[in-house]
Amino acid sequence: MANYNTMEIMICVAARELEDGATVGVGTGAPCAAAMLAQKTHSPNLVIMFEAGGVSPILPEMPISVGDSRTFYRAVMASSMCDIMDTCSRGLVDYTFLGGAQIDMYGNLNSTIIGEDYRKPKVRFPGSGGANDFASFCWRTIVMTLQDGRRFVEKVDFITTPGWLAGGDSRVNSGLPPGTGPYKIITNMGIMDFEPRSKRMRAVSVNPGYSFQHIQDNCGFELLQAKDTLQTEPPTEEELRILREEVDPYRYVIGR
Amino acid sequence: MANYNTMEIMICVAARELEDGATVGVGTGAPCAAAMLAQKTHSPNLVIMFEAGGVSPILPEMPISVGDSRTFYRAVMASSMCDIMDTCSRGLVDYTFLGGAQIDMYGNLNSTIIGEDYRKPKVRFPGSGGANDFASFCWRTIVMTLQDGRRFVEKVDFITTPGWLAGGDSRVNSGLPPGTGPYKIITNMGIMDFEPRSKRMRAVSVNPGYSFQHIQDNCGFELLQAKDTLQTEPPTEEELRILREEVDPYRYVIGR
Amino acid sequence: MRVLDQSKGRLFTDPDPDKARDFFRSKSRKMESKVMNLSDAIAKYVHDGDYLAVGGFGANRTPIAACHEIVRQGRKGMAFAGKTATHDFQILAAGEVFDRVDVAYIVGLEARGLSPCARKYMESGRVEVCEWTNYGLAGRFRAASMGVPYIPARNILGTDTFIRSGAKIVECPFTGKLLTLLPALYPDVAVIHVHEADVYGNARIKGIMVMDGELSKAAKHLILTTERLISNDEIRRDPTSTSIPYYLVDAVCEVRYAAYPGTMAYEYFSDEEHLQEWLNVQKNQGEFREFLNHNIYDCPDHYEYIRRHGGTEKMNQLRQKELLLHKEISHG
Amino acid sequence: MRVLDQSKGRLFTDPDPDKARDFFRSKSRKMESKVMNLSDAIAKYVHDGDYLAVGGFGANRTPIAACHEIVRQGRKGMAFAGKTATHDFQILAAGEVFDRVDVAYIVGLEARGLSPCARKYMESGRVEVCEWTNYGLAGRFRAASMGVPYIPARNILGTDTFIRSGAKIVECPFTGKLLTLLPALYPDVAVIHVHEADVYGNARIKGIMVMDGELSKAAKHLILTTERLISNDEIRRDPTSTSIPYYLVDAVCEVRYAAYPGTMAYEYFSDEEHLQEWLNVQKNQGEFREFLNHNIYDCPDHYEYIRRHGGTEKMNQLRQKELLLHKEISHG
Repeated sequence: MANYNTMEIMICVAARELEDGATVGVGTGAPCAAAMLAQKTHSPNLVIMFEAGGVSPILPEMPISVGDSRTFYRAVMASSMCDIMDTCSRGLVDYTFLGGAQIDMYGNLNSTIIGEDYRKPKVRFPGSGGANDFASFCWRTIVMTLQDGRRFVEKVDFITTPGWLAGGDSRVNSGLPPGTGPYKIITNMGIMDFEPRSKRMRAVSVNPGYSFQHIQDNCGFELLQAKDTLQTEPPTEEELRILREEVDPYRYVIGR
Repeated sequence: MANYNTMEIMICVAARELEDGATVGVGTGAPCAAAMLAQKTHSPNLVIMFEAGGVSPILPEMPISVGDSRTFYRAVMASSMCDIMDTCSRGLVDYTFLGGAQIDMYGNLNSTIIGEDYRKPKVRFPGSGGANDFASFCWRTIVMTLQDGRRFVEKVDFITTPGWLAGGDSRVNSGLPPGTGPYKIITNMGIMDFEPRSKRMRAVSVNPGYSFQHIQDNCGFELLQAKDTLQTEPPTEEELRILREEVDPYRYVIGR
Repeated sequence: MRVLDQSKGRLFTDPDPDKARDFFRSKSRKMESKVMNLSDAIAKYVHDGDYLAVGGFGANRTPIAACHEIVRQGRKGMAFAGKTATHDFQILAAGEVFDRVDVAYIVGLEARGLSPCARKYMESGRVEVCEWTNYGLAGRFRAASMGVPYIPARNILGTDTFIRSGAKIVECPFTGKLLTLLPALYPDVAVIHVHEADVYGNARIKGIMVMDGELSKAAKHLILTTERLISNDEIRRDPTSTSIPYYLVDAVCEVRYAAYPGTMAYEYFSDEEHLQEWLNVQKNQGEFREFLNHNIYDCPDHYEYIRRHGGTEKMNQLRQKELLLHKEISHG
Repeated sequence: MRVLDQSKGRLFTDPDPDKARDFFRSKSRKMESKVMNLSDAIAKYVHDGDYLAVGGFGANRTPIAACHEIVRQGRKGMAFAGKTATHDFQILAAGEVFDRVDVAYIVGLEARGLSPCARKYMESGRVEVCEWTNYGLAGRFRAASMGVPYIPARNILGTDTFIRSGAKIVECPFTGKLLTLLPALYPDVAVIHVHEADVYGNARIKGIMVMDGELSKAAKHLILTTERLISNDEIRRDPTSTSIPYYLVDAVCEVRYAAYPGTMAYEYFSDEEHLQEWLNVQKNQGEFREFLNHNIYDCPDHYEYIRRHGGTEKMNQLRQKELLLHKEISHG
């Protein structure tokens, strides 16, 4: 079995979720690496969109910013934020990848503040950026994050970005477009989805070297477990080669 | 005194209303000729905008269409209808010139239908085009039309484009932006404005060769008369020379 | 935020963004060649009863070749977006293609006059009308392009245009002001003529966009006619110049002079004599029928139409006129 | 159309389009030279207490020179549009220029990390915050650009982001769906960095526009910094390429490398080492003060700032990197 690190397996697993011909709104870092890897493996027609306006570039290297010039290098269009987000709002964008400082059992994300006093927060994080917009509009939200009890919390301090909100039908009742919502959570230990009725987070696949219990031990709330929990296929030699040599040769994302 | 025809005096009179540095939304034909004449006489910095997207072109000849390529020939920007109309809506456009099949004493314009059965009209006209938009947003609407009792009617069959609506405060009460409204009506016989309180049409200037009574005789409703009705200055030799030689050398608008 | 006034016009399309989202979800995003001939594209994407919109403004960058083909194929019962529809409108009216029209500007050809056949059809009582304005229809496309059921505006207030529209008037919850709400318009199909496109549908428009940016996004299906195909490499060389991205596009048809007898900026000026012929011949029903046969029904395609109107030599003259070279030539 | 939910955030600007119209009515539309030096432009159009927005995205095409000048001139009590504000945000935070922020994205520099000084300032309780998203702020500028008090959207529903925003939730009168209403945001002043502008302010941006189209129209006053002045003749040669028309613009300042140490597409790539220096030096208060003196307070202008960071030679290296020439060179 190939050697790989935490970030490498997350990127490889995420890339597999992106089928050929899909559209994906991505940020920089791991999401962008996953999309690039998918393009170079099974999804040559994957369409990458950046919220600042870049559409389907031929990425010469990992962008540093969602709006840097790499994001529209030999793109089919250099557009605008309104154009990209309108396109998401119209229902043309299939996937988005997000992260966050905290996530709860319904996939709600916090990237705004830690602390109880909103006016004087203990920690101020960047805020939504385009995350709330992407998660509201794109059909399927995939979250990539490290499995950690301080990230997977019972209740996020602030819902920056909507998951399934309070579960059940609460998301669609809030007015968010029907058919959207968190789809998969990809961590270093496994893959979670959401139980269709309650919308509670559920482990569906366990990464090599981990068990369901490992995941539960690093999760601040009770996880559901799918009936037939799978073993995640480890990254293949080919995936790792492309990731290391073509996608991220300077190891900006996968680390040194 | 110079010889001139009906169209020539209307264009010359209209041109004088446009002060230097103003913005004006124009259609083709007489409005465009008036704006071009103003540019070539007293208002070199007059900014001409066409609703289809042309901004401040150097018009090589009279456009045939509001959207033809002359309307953005050596323009500072080739834009879009939303951009131009948004600019009007934001309050950046001072004047617009309009016409219509019918006009009433409050300056309401009909360019939609003649007849009582809307579903099967006696005559179908083009409709608003951009007229309703311009008249709603631009600060001052100037109407150029022939003085004719069948055009100046007690009640228009259809209010396509808002004037002062039912007079008084009815325009601003309808929600249209305060400060906008019909400003002057320029005909072959004279110039009308609107009495500030009632918003009824009022003759303020009589063209050479006509009297107030001529105007009233060719108007289907009772006209107010300003206390000191003026005599319209006839077109100067210089205005006519520029109009005939530079603005409309092929006499598309001023006729043969 | 109460609804204060209700119009009487009927909406010919559903402004529900979720129904549109369901459609767009299933629309292919693959970057694959969409090149086909125009008659196949019209056959495939323009159906009886559909809501149709075309790009351009007046007789400028208007997809005239597509309008001819729609009439030639005998489409009926369509709804049409009459957004400063001029020569396109009289062609479609001559074919009695539509029976519902959202009107901003119809039946006229701007300074050229009014179309007798279009007026007669509109005065027949056989066409259902909903009244708007140019900005009103642009706003409806814009709402659709944004994936929202409406956008607010401040036009058509106080007028019969409002009463015969499908808009609503509400009080703004932020300011208390009265606002018009323009409902989203998602056409079933739109045809836009562009200067350049690659085989996937990435397209460039030069000069004014009119409302084609909004329309290209609002339309469920989009047919492009293009003066010329260019390489994807050329598109990628200058992504700033792309006006329409490929994922909005269903068909790409290379049709040179597709806006003739109208104007295509930087390419050719309108053929004013032929447009006058169009208007004049309508005065006589028999002659008009013959004229339509000659120019549309018996004319296999746009190449033949161009050939019947002077071919390359005439197109060169119109190009000279567009580029103002005729002035230099006559002065030279 | 009832208001169903009310947020708790405060609007820092008035969304009333008629107040904005009154302002725009009096704004000059004359096409006259607006060229001035940057420090005069900031002195004239950026005042204590004003609402400020800057163009670009992250550290890309962001008017860094203007941010330095605003800090150098000691502006205070401003409101700021935190629309993926990264390096611009930490500069303005270091100067404690603002005390009210509309937040979409602040305190971070994307993949580069978080700014200690910006976080500290935001955690001090001295800055009033209203929460939005990138599209939310873009929508607010768009509403302003359209001259309407709000536009509807379907984001921020159901979240604390909504609760801490200044938006409202209503029921759509056409569809019954819940919609977010984003109130218009008219900044008192905006600064946008462009590739080319003429002396009147007709400007070209190459590559992505981000939300600068909407912002340029929403702002009451607009300062352009430009990589280079070009002739009005060149602007008129290609009106399709104009991104910002002159009548929106109050000042045109030719400032080469004005986005440094950020990226200017097609011109120069970001100076990642200097940006890391910015982040690292903030760990030590004394060093940071000295660093700010060296780079901003004691630095007369952007030319000197560029000189202190390698001057033309460094700029050439960053140009090579932007154009990916460094790869060809290293492989050559």
